[in-house]
Amino acid sequence: MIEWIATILMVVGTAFILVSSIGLARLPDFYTRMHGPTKAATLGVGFILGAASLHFTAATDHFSIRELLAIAFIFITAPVGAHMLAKAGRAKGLPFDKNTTIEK
Amino acid sequence: MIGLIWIILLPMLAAMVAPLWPKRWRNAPGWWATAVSASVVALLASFGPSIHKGEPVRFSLPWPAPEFGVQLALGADGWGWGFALVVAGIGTLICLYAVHYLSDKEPRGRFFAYLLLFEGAMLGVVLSSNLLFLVVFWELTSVASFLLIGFWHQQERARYGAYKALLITGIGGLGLLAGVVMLYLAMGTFDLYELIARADEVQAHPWFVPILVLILLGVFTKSAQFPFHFWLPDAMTAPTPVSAYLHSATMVKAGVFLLGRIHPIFRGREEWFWIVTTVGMATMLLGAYAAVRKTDLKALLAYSTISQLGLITMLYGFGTHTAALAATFHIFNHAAFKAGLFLVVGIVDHETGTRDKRRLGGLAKAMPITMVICGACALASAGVPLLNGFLSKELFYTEMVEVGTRGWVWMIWPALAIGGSIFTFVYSMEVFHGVFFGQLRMHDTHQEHAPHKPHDPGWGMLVPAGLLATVCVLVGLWPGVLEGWLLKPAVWAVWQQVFDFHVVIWHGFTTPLILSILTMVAGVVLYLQRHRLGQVQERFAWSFTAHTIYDGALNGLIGSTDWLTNKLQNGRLRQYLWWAAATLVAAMLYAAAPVLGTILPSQFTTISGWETVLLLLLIAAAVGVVWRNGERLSAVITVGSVGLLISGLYLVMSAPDLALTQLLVESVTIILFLFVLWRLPQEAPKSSPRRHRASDAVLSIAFGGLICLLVLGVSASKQLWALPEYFTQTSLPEAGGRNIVNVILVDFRGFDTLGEITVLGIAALGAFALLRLRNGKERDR
Amino acid sequence: MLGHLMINVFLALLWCLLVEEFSGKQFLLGYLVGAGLMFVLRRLLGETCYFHKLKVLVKLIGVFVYDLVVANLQVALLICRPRLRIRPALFHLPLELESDAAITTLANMISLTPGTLTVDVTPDRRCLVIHALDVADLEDTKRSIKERFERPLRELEQ
Amino acid sequence: MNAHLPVLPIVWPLATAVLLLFCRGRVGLQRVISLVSLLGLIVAEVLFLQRMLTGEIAVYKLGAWPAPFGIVLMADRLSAVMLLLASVTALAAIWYAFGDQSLGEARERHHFHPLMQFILMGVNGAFLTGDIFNLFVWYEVMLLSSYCLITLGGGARQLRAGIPYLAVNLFGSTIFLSAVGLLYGVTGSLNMAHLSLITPGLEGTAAAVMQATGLMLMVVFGIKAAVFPLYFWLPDGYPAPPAAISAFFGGVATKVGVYSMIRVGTLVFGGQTALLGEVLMAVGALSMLIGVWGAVCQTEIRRLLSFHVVSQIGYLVFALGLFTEAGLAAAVFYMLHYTIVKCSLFLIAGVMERISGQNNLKKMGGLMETAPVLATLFFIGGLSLAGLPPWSGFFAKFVVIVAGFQERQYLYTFVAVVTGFFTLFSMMKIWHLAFWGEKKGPHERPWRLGYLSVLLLVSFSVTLAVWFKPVNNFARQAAAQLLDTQAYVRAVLGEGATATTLPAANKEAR
Amino acid sequence: MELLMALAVGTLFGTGLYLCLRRRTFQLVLGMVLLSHGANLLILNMGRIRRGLPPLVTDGVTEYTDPLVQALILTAIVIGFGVTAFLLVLSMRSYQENGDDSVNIEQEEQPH
Amino acid sequence: MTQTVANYCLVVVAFSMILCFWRLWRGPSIADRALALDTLAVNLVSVIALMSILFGTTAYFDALLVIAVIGFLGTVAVGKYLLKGDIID
Repeated sequence: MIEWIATILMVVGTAFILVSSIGLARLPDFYTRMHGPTKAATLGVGFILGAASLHFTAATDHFSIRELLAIAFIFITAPVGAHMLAKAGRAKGLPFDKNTTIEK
Repeated sequence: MIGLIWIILLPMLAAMVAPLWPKRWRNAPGWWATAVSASVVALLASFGPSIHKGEPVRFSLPWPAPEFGVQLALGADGWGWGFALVVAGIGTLICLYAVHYLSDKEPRGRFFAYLLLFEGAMLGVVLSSNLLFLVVFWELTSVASFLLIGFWHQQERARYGAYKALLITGIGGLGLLAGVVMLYLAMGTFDLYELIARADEVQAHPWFVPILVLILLGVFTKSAQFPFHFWLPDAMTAPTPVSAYLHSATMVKAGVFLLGRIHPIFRGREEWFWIVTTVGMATMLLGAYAAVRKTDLKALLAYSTISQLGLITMLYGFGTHTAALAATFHIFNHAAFKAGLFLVVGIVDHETGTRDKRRLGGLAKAMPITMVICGACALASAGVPLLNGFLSKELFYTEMVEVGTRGWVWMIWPALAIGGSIFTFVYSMEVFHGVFFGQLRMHDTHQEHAPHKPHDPGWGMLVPAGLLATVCVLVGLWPGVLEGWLLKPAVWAVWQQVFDFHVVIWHGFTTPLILSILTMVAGVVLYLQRHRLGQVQERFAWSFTAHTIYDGALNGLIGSTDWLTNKLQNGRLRQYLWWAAATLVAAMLYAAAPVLGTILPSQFTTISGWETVLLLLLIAAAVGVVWRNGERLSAVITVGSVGLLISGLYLVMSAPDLALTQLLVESVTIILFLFVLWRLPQEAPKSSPRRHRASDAVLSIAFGGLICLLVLGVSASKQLWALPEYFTQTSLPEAGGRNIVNVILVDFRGFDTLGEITVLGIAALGAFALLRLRNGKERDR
Repeated sequence: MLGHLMINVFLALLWCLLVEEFSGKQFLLGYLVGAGLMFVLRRLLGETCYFHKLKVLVKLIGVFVYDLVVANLQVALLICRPRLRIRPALFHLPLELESDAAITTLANMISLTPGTLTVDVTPDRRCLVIHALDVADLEDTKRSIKERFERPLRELEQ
Repeated sequence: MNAHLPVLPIVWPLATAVLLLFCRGRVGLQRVISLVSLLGLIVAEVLFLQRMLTGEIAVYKLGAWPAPFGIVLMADRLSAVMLLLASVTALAAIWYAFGDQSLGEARERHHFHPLMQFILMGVNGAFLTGDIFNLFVWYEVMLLSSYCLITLGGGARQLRAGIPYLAVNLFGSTIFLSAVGLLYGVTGSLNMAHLSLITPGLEGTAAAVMQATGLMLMVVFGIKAAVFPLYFWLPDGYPAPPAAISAFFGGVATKVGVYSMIRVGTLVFGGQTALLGEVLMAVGALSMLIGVWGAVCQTEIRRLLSFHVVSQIGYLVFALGLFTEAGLAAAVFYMLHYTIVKCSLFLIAGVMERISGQNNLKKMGGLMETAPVLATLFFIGGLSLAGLPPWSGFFAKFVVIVAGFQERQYLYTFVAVVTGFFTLFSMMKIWHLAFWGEKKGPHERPWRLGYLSVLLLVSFSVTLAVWFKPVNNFARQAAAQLLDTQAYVRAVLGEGATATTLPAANKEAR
Repeated sequence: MELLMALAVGTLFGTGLYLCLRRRTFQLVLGMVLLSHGANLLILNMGRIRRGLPPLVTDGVTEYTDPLVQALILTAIVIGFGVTAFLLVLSMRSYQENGDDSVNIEQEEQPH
Repeated sequence: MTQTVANYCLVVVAFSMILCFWRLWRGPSIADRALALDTLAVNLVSVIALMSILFGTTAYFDALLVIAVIGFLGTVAVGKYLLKGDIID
């Protein structure tokens, strides 16, 4: 049972990661590219880690919190990093995609 | 006999003391040196009786390396003893002379230290019967002469002369060393007497010719034989006593002395005969001819010395009884009269302030005693009867005549000999008659040197010269004494056999006597016509001399080496690394070449897709770094990715600890990179020229490829032995750790870790010092 | 408010540390213990009705997670479409929050929910600069953000 | 105590260094400490040498782990004497440093003394270790401290010169590491004695890889020892730091490379030395000539001496390349002579620079009048280097030449002789440019006590000459010992060890 | 697997050398970093390829990868780090003192 | 069963890593590269997680945590560098 959940989580997470990378590769300008990794990837990793922790809890019925810590950590840090980079990009005046609507 | 060693040690030890005399007693070193030399003479004299009886005095000490046959072995047979006597005797006179010759400003202590050092070394040369020790002392004499020639080192010419002398004799010395070593390896001994005893073995040995050539190289350089003669005239920049002592009486004789010593070993071989005689003859003629041209009296004497040495060499070349006798005899005679002449020239220089024969003349009235002394010596060298020079000249002619009778072609020898002697007569006359007779010419611009009207010097300078002159006369009148005590033992020792001979002044109207008379007549005529002779010589003067060759060679050497060095040592890191890498590639290629075909492992471990991707990405990233190395920040980021991938790889290869460490190190490195990057020039570096990049690329690819092949080769081959089992088994039970890697680090190979930590610490220290210290000063914060 | 949450979580972790077992049970236990502790010491902490706010907080988190998943799917669709048809926008979101902690949290939440990304905070700290991946109507987007995240946060704040 | 003597030369300097770090900033104290500890170390090493004279091979198993599993230190005659040499040289350098303005208090305050101790530690480790990876570690310790010392004080020129020095040596270290790795990959062991058992058994690919590894290692050691195509970093690097430092480098650093060549060449690759010998001899001859030619045209004194380092190393490598007992003995003797003389010459050069305030010979001159004692010392040292009698150099060259002739290597031996001549040439160039001639500028009085270190070294050189017989015997014995690899195997692995099995006795070592 | 591994090692060495041969200290450091990576990876290959068997003694498991190799690499990594750090600082200081970041001894024609 | 799935997932993640690397290569701006690096790190984390499932060992989790930290640090460092230049302030 748990195995099933783990597997599903794993697949979903992988999917998210894939999506984020595609986004990173495909999207037109820096700011749009930011979107993929900062969340899709984060979520994906979250899922996969969850899967791992579940898996090992099932395997050795001893629930280790390290994965959870990792998840928490990633969830906290990812946006900060993204924020930092975005700020940097803006400071460096990286161009926006042409059909971006910029509100004053 | 133990006394023998003291003959050498005494002067050397005294030399160390000489500079220590207090400055106030300015003459102390001089007297000290004189006393020491005198006592050496006495010591030598004490061996006289046994020598006379024909039994040599031996002394040997198993030091420093008998197993190499290298041991201090001294032997005073007639030859060595006689020569030693000359060395010490003339040494004494020279010291006495020098005391009065040197001005007060000179550092006398140093001078006499050098002089004594030389004396000791020279005595060593003549007394040691172990060839290697002979070489050792031989080199020492070169060194001492270097120091003495350069005594007035403020003068450029003195330095030049000293340097030249050392280099030429140095080459010779090395040659001699090589020859002697080969002789040792061929014969298994350095012992002179044993070698003489086994002469035929030596001559039979395949190495004979190289040995001969090398040893002769030493001899000829030392005795200023053509074509190595040119250092001697430059050596005349030394103080006159030195010239008299080293460069006419003793040191330059070391060469011919050695000839005398070893010619029993080599005698009789064609090579020996031709090389030695021709070189000797050439030297004799050249020296005599050049001597006449010289206007500086010392230079004149220098060339005359060269020619006389040539004569002696030639005689040894013939290797007959008479020749040996003549040579030996002439060595002693020449030592006497030539040293005397030098001292006289020294006096003249001292009194009048010039040595230029064109500026001198008619000094006879001014300084009669000097004139008399000079007369004795000069005539002796000219070969005038009733003087010692005449006797040896006679013997020389006898030998020549003997050679001449061998056939028409051989007549060339006497002819040339006479020619040489005529010139000898001429320059001797110039020294004597030219300087002391004719109208009084005394150079005027040098007045300050000779404020007073020139007159005979103090006894201190006269006595030595006088004594030498007296010797010339006495030997000339009663040769028997010398013959009995010096000559016979010497010649017999040289020949290692006893044969009878008599040196007499008158033995009827023989060809030699006629030749001598002929020589003298021709000499007088030529001397009277000397101005015309001069013009002739000027016409045939050639500008291309040995000196030019020497200077050219020297400059050439400096220039070429400079060029080469700048090519290699051009301060460009690229070249340095390139060479290193190229060498490495060559080495690896050489080693790996034979197995290149079979280097692939038979079967591979299976690889799953994602691992492939990981590895490919790694490769791509590495290439990417090169690609992006222009844009520095990107390069840093790419390197970061490399690090990430590698740590991933570590995990794949099941090495979590490695991955951890790698990551930590990586991140710190990156941060350091960024920290430094901000302080480095921002703009992209201009790339190196295309051909550089091309060759580098080729090299790098070859390098990487070879490494890759080697790695494959390893995975193809099986380990003969494996440590891991031991570690896996013992780590828990014996070292009590579950993490085997950690156990190895802290326990099995704890020492590595110690070193590793030390390295980190050192790096920290160094970086700290680098940041704090600027140009050896602390940076003010 | 958030400070307290942090304290509580910290206490929980501390508990795990003390019992030397990083497991969910212990964490939960520790959390409760910590809560109790804080309840006892609430005077000292100078804070009221933490536990009421806890409810709000839980609700907020729920909303957040929901958005996270849903929006992620949207973005996924957006990205994976064979032909990209996106309408990015950069806009300012006026703030009513005061405390830094709150603003940071909001910013992070916005960043984490797909489609929107906090680029910057205006120097006067009255506006967030937000970049959105695909907006049909700016005002709509802004309102939804304020509705779903900022209000609960403001509640938690005072 | 006696049992732990082998590890002392490594641990003692480390302890001293740490102690020195604790009292940083107090130069006086540091000086005292480093002096005292060095003296103590020297005493210990003399005792050790005495013990080694019996021909024993001292083995020290760290942590008492049986070989080849743990790290093993092993010492024989050669290593013992090298240890002593290193310490003596260091002593001379440090003592000289006290009065050397060019070094200056600031440098001393910034860890000059600890760094010297560290480098000594590294050098000693390299001399002692019997484990090839451990050798790498000690090399790193040595090199890193040498990097620090080279750049210590951070003058513009120093830093510039430091970079190529670093780069080339770093490259070398990487290769070293890889070579060790490959070695392990092929043989599965790191212990030198053990390797000497395994290597002959290899065939096919493994043998080829092995040979490649051997050559790689030789290249690495060649880089450290600065032989012909790999020496370029040296003449730029060594003159840069203050005299005291370059003296220690010139004396010891390069010898470590040669020592490793001897050690690894004889022990690990004892099997296939034929090719190695050929290569080494050729390389040696080239180094002699190129090095000395480089020296001939220099006018910057310490740069000139640095070039001589290269040419002298050539002699060593040539003698080593003979791989006969005589050759090795010659190499050992030469190493003794030349370590001392070179160090003393560097120190003298330092004094000369100090007196005349110049480092260019053309601008010196008249030093003979200012410093006659120094002149005498230089004269002895210089002639000794040039191989003129009666000093150690003459005998050193003598043994080398004899060994060369015995092996019928006429060409190379001839080169050796000629090199001697060129050496004389350049030494006398120094003499007559710097010591003779008119003064070319104001001369200041040197720190007379600094002469003591030079005196010490020069007297050593003279001693070598006077006691040539015993020293040479020692060298021969050392050489014989080096060639008897079985002895090492017995000492390290125990009686009856083979490539695949270890004696039980060894297993129970713990 | 071996093939690609070896290839990776080779690439790291090659690229590292190439970068070391360039003329800026910065590139030199990059090269050195790559080289040391390469060396470490090479050693890793020496203990043959075993996946999923980390050398942590766990009951019931008898197969582990070669732990010695890992120990060696660990030492190497740390040493390499120390050297790299020093080299970085040195290059910085050299630039500050000499006004250019060339790796050569003599001053550049036009300093950067 | 989980293992096999994990294997496939790994392939997928590897593919996405390729994409990241492509971005890293293309740039165009430094920020893009930094972003790519960050993503690469995140992907690596998931790779490790999957790997540990695949090999059934928990030994790798520490590494995993560290990578998470490092990725973040790296991003921050570069970001700071881009913003201020000097990263030590």
